[in-house]
Amino acid sequence: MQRLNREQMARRVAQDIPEGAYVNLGIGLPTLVANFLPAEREIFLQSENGLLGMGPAPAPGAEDPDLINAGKQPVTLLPGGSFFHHADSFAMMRGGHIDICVLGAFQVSTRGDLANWHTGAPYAIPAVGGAMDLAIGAKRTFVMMELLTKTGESKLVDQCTYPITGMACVSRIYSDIAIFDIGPQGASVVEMAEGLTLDELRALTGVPLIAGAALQPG
Amino acid sequence: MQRLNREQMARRVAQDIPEGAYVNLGIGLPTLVANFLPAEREIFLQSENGLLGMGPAPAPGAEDPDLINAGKQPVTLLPGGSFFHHADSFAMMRGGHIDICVLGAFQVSTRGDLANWHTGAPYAIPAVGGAMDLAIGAKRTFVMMELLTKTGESKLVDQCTYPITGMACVSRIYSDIAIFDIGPQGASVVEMAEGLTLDELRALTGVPLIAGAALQPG
Amino acid sequence: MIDKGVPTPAAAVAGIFHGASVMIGGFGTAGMPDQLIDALIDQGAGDLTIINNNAGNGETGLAALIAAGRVRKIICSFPRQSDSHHFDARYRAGDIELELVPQGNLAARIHAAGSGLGAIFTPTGFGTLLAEGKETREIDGKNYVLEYPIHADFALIKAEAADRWGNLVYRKTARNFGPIMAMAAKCTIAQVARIAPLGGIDPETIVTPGIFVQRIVHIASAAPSAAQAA
Amino acid sequence: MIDKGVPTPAAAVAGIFHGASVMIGGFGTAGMPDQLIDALIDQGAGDLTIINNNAGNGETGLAALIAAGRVRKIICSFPRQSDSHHFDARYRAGDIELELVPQGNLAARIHAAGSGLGAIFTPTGFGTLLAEGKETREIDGKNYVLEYPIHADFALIKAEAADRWGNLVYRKTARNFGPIMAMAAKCTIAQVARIAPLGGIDPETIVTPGIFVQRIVHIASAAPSAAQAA
Repeated sequence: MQRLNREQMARRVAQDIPEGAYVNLGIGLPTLVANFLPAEREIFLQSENGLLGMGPAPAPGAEDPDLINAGKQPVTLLPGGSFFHHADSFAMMRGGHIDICVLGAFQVSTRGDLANWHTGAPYAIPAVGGAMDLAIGAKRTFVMMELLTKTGESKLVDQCTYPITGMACVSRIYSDIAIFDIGPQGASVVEMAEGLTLDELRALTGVPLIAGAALQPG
Repeated sequence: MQRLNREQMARRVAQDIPEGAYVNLGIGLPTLVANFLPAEREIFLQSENGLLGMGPAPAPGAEDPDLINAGKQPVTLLPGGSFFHHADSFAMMRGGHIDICVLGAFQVSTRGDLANWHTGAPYAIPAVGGAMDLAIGAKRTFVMMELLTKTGESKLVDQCTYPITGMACVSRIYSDIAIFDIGPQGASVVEMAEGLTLDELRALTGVPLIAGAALQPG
Repeated sequence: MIDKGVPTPAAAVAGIFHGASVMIGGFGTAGMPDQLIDALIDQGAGDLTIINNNAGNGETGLAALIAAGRVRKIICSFPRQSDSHHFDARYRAGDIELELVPQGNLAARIHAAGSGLGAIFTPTGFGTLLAEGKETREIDGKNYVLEYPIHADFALIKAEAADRWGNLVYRKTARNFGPIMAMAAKCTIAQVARIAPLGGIDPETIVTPGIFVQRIVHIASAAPSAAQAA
Repeated sequence: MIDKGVPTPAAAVAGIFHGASVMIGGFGTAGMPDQLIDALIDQGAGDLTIINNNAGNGETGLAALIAAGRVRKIICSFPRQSDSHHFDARYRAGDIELELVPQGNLAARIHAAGSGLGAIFTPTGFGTLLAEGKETREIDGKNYVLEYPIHADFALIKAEAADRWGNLVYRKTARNFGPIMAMAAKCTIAQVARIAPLGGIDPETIVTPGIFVQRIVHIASAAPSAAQAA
């Protein structure tokens, strides 16, 4: 089985983002997607701290402490970009104006519940940021994650055991091993790593999986 | 008895508007107040169609169809004025940021209910505009009106018979015959036309009236 | 390359369907997108629900749309004006349904729709005829009425300038309902007096980011200078 | 003549009382009004309820206010950061109460306060720990949580320029919570990098009209160019 590395996962997500899409890339792994958006497509990146039309990182020395993304990293603004306040920014999100939001996850359930904000550990100081707004606001929420934990447990689960971020909000999962669509029937497999069979994937995840259209014999 | 005419009423209201106040002047009689604001006081006029720092009417020929007040008359903007959209404008009002709103009225009750939007006549097409927002939004709502109808009935009443615009929202009434404060105890008389007695005023209005502090023998 | 510009008002209003809900910007005539309304009349869609502050003035714009019999229902704050005779006649004849909304609640409900809220408790209208039958609640000693968002299929608005991404700036009090209607409609169509190059509008001054705008059409004759000369 | 300018940060924070609720602008350090916070630390008010997106970074600003033991409660979305050790220590010791609010609900609740709404139904957080015990409702097939406005006695914000009427413009993403906190506080205090003459800010570009601002103080050292050089 040929797993995708982080860059390959980001490249794969980028492929599916069409020209003209309004997209919010979450902190961490999803931020990598920006590096692989095809230069010939105009795609609008939103950052929930108040900018639309976010450009790449500035050249060293050209950082501006007043021009940062949601991860508090210095960024740039493209011509045609705009600034706005936090209520307007989250109105974009909550009001369904963002086409695609890409988020990391601890767990996703087969009905699309997302857990990515809190491990639930008793000593942890909880912090949510914009995660809950991002999870439920966009027209489509993509999750990017490695399918298995370091100890081999599936992060695609029947029922999240971590506290959830949003209910039934994930529409697609991009992982290192497979891509899943989440719908009313549960999780269906869109693509799999080369050399993997659907039964092997079922064994890895331990959840019911539907064979997606592309996997069906023609 | 020496009744005030419309200009004298407007001048009297203007006297009570302090420097630095944010003020909305309703359509009709209240609009006159702007003509009598002392030039040495900086007072901020808001118009609910999206401007703050409204100036006087433009010179003939200098009208701009995109620069109008809530009564759809051409106006000007003072240096330091600003434009904003309707939600922000009514947030100023409903959020309690306007110090004084001056409105006309069909009737005001002694507990401060205001009726100024609808005669209730069955054939009338109702129209409310911003009246209900203005009535309840400002820190203080002043009413300007002639105290009696053309047929001699008091517009200061025990209970409004016209459909109300807002409940317990009027704090002061400026009329041609007297000025009233409205408080938890009801209507108290602040000033009266020269030559009028409190008992005569009670007879004119037919409602209980308290003698205000300025009317008390020293 | 994304260019939200369309060549004509007719192209701008394409797809507005029979029975659609249509927000129309403007307060009186300031900010009223006359050329888009004219194109909508020519286009022929009827049975429309219109959301506007008023119900048309005189013979043009929204008044003409009403006169043409295309409006089934109107949601507005101030229908009755000295020259609103087309609305008046159809309303008295029972041909048009009227939902009368206090102006600030109209703005707040449109804003709530654009912001994805399910409902809001607003103090305006409490205890009045316009709150009859509505849920109310006392919160921290003050009374509120529960009001629901107003969404629309389309918004027709007028702005001063746009770039090809649909970023908008407005002119003076013609701004009024434009920015919030743009947020609340599935498809927002703006007629603009000027097309700026991308990056030609200072990003600090953009009032409506392009995410809220789907189509723009350049109407040179809508320039305020022309209106002033008229 | 109205001039909302005050000469020093100390004068700007005068009157902030023991037990006050204080909104503090900024997202991380962008838009954080450092000099106003320093002045508040010097001024001595304690038992404060602070509303901010975060809970302080490093050793300055809000972190220093927390380290000085002045904060009783914090309402924020993202307290835990790599350098939030002052908050972490006091929170673990039980010295600070935390109300954790999703960032968009934080913005919407502040905006609701400034707009005079009594409560809002928001979809964010439904079905999560952060909605436990809260009223919920299904509206048009979607689930919402009832959230209440967040008001404050004072707001400390940072802007780029002001005129003597208190009109404000901001700089890039330092805008963040400034405009809505200005609306939601009884007394809004802005530190600005530049004072413009009255009329010197284009009225079309004013982000926060002066009605929402009570005091301004000029902090030359807060200019972004200086910050960049630091």
